[in-house]
Amino acid sequence: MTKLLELDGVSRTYSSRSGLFGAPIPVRAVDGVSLSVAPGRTLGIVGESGCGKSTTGRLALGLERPDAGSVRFAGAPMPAPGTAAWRRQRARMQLVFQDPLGALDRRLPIARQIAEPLVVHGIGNRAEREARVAALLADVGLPAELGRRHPHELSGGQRQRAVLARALATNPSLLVCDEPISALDVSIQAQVVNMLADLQAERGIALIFISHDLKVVRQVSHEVAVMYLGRVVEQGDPDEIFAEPAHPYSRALVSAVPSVGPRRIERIVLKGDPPNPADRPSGCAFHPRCPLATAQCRAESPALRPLVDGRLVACHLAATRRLVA
Amino acid sequence: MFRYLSFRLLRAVLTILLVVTFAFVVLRLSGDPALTILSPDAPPAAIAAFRHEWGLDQPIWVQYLDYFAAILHGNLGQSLRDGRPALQVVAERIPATLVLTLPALTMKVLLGIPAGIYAALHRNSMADRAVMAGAVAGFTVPSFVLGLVLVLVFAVQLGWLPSGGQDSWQATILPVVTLGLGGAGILARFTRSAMLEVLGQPYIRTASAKGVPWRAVVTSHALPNAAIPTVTVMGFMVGSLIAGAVVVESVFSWPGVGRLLVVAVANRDLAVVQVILLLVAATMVTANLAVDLVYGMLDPRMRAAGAR
Amino acid sequence: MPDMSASERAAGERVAGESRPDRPLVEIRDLRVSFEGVPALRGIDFAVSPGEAVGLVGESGCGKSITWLAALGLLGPTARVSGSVRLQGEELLGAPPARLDAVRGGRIAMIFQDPATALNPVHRLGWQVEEALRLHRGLEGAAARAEALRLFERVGIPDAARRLASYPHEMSGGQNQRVMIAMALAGAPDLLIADEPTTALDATIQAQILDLLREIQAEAGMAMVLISHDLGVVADLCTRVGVMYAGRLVEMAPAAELFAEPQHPYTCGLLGALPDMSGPRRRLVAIPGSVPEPGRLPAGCAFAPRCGFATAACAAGVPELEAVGEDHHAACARLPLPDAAAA
Amino acid sequence: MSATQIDGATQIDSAGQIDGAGINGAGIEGAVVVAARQRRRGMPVAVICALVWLAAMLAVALAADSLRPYSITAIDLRARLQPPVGFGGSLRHLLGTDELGRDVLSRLIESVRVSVLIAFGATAIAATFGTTMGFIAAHFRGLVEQAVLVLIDFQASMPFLIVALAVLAFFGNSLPLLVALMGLYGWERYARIARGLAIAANAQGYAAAVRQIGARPLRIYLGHVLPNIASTLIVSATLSFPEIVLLESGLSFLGLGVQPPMTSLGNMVGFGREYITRAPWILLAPSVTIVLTTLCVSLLGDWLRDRLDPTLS
Repeated sequence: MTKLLELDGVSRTYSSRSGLFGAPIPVRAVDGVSLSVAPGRTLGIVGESGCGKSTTGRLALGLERPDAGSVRFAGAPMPAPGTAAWRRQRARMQLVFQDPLGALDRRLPIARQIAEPLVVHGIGNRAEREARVAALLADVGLPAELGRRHPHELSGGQRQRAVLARALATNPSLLVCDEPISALDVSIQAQVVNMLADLQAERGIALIFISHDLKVVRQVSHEVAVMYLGRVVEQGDPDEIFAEPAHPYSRALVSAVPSVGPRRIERIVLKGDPPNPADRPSGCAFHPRCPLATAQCRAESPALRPLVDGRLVACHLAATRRLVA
Repeated sequence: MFRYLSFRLLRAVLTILLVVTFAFVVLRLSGDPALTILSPDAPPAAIAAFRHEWGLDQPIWVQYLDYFAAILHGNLGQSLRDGRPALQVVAERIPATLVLTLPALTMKVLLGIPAGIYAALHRNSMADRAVMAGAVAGFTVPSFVLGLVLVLVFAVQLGWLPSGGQDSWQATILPVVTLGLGGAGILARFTRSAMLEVLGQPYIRTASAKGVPWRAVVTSHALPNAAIPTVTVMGFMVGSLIAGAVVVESVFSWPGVGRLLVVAVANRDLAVVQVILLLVAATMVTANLAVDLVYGMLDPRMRAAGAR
Repeated sequence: MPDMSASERAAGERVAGESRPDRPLVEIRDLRVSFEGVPALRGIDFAVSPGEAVGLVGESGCGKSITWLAALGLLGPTARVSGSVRLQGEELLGAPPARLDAVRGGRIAMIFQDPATALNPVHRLGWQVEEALRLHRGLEGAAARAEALRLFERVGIPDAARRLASYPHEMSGGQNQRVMIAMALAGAPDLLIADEPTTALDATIQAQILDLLREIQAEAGMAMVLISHDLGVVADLCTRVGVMYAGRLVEMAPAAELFAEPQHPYTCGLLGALPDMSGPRRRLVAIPGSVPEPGRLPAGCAFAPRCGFATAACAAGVPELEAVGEDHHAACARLPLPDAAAA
Repeated sequence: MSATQIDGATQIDSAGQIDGAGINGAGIEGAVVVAARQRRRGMPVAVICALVWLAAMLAVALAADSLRPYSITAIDLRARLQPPVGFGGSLRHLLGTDELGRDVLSRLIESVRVSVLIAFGATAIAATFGTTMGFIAAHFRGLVEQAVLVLIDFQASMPFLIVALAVLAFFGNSLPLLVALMGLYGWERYARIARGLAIAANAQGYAAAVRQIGARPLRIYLGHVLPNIASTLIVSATLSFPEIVLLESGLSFLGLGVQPPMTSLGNMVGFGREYITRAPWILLAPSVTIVLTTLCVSLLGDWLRDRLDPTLS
């Protein structure tokens, strides 16, 4: 299957400094990540705060430029942010934020905001745009009269639908959803998840779904990447990864999901906090918290290698452990 | 902490540099000193000679460096009025100003901070409203109006206190009260809002939830946090000790730095104005550094920000 | 109860084995709270027995946190509170401040959602724990210091001796939450209220904190109320669970029973809306509509407009909690539901 | 100051993956109270009075020429130092006359016009300049931002009256200079607000959303950010407006602001001071006007702040 978006070994380093004269500390937010997504498919990215999943999303959208590696969209390299070509390309890829209220301009009625991408990209005349907005509102299941309201007059779920309608206005082929449901109430999350699935089925959009909620990622993804400290540590089919995680970190993450139903994986409680990206441990970044770490793990950073079943794992012990399991 | 302080010190130097540059630029922009001093119809040869003597024919950056060097040597020019060094003219006036501003500062702090705290703790009560009304009056009534009204009542009508001059300690009462009342209002208002902000923080609820009696919640949990923003305002007040009484000194004909400044501005006595400007900047910068030090003591997060 | 860890089982057996005491530890009767005329809590009856772990779940604004803040007198002056909250028979609502101070942190301790802002930024962590020790156990100086160190070690803070001198901003969220727990334990309380203790934390840290809470609750034999919007978190830790909606308790049952056989349509809906972690993927069953705003509640049952089972009768009156099984109560006019299991 | 240090360090995953921190807990109580407040829309009596007074001042400023009974320079030496009506004066001069027999009411009306115009002009300049600087800092970040921050620091740390006096000493006095000078007053507050809010909106908010739609910076800042922060800026303006009035009247009182034959409120107080014992009305009329005006704008500002923007302290 041809890929719509390909990230090839992308890295992004921020230099964090304290004040004007503090010494700059390089922080590797994303470190050599290769991912791809095909039309009509969903790539889920999971991990804890500071693991670089949001930055990966921004790199995928071309909102930031990688310091190393390349991002290709529909076969072509990503133009530099802020250029005319970059702005034109926005019509083909869109971002959905975590906080729908923050992402909407609270002073403009919903319909005008949904129409804004059309205005920015000079699509259609006034009447055509109005018709398109009406169609978009219907697509995301919002009554037409809601278009006249302002964001604060809508409920959380309705707002996220409006944000989705705006993202879909230019018929993008890629949608990056960064924690799209974590600001919503439990009973509303399912509505949005279902709608995303429906929209993808109808329009064949490629989705990158970034979330810390493993249950939801499993629900929506065709492929999933687990990130830890800027790197992908495990990548593959969500059912396989969540049923039998190969990387000790994925295993701990999966086992930590609070669940109402029966638990399939015995609970593993990791020691310590996720380390500061500015102070990366040597070797495998996970080794200080890993219950299985060996001398090799402390010295040598594992590469992402395929296992027999096709999934990729970055762990020195994964291959042997699979045999044991 | 060391990094933090050296960073602040650098900023302080930068501020002084900016002030000096500002004075230089304004001085050069305000007209050719040769023409100003010699009068425009002086003979061209005299003007050229003057320019050469004062280095005005040099490139602008050389002039700037010279200017700087002169300031570093304490050479700040002569007062137009009597030809004495401007620095000396200004320095003579400082004690008179401090006689007003120091008691006024004490009054602001002793009156403003407790009133602000009390108002915050009794939000929406009559006392709160009274304090807030006083505070609003404190900064909406200009000091010259307040001063004149006080003169009208206590000097003219009642005849209890002198309306000006500096022959007795009684003469300081009206100017000090004028300065103190306005500042106390501002401080009360600021303290109140800082206190209200802190009282709304989750850690106050935590303290109550662990059974800390309300009085102790206020004294050992809320006050140390509310002190942090209040210190900034106090720093500004300390920084204006030298020139904070421009208007009030004029109202009461008080021979301090402020009155000197007004007269110097009216006479375009540039050297004196410059000295006062630098002096004020230096006091402000020192006060701000002191504030930073106090910050470091009050707020552990600040120490970390510098140490990182 | 098919899926419990050893410690959970132990806790469960202990509660069962001790034979439910006649008198509950805390008993809340018809607790109502309103802010400037807008009701936030509309009559809650709730009891906690000694040593048991109760969960309270619900969405934002349902009143689950306000219940306990009101019970301990921690709401601001804008709140109007009525009803009754009894701690082993002693009325807490309207109790004198000195009495409340002794109860808060001493008999009933509370930990909050965001540990970073719940700790005082200008005081050392050790000082903050020692303050509680001084207030409730009368410990001073070296004794307090030693006890604080013991508590820090108990809650698993690495390098505890040095951490006593740290400030909150020098610690991670998980470590700060451990400090909050140490502070709560300082008064040796009979009841710990944990208000969304893991919501602001990462998944692996959440697991650590939940484990710690479970351990400590079992070890100290104290009762615990776990407030959370996450059904999974509550299922993990609690033996009994209450579900709240729009300022009322709509269902209350033993945890296993609640999750296996929910009775109230809202509970059914919440469970249906959760994706599974294993098994085949199914389309989620979403609850239509959204949570009503506190000031604009519908007449009658507040859930009726979103409820698939609602009839005209549901808008007529607010249903009361009624027994639908042993120790299982639900507030729904349509019980038993025509086809509850299907929902 | 500390803001620079903080946002330098928090760039990584600014998305804030904190799991629904805003949904539960302490926010609820606030939300309920806000909901309750929104239902009670009403204006306190004091604010209505303030609005009426301010409207009157504005009307006086605009229609000064037709309201004024006498020319401000009309000297009537036979009617010097006449008291106002009610204190032994005549109806010819409602507020009495000054030492040259000029009508105090007429001079007051003209003074209101001058003072109000200066304050309005200066506020507009400060708001425009400050907001632009704030946006520039927020858009370019890096060194540009640091430079703006140093300027903000400088402006905030020097007592403005001293700087203004220095400028007047060097440049002499003229009305355009005075307005421009007053226009520098308080620009740093607008710059701070504009920078802070624009950075927030850029980080994870509506501005970021519009940017990734493909909008140009001008559209983002003028079409979205400015309207969204306008209420905060307006509140800030109402809070600094009275300060400008006070500053101008202070300068004029010292004889260094508005120069005769023009007249302003501070100017009138300054000249009236000589006659404080014999004719206090010359100084009391403009004093009362200043106090009432600054008081009313402050009241209005406080009320607006509570209504529109409780975050502004």
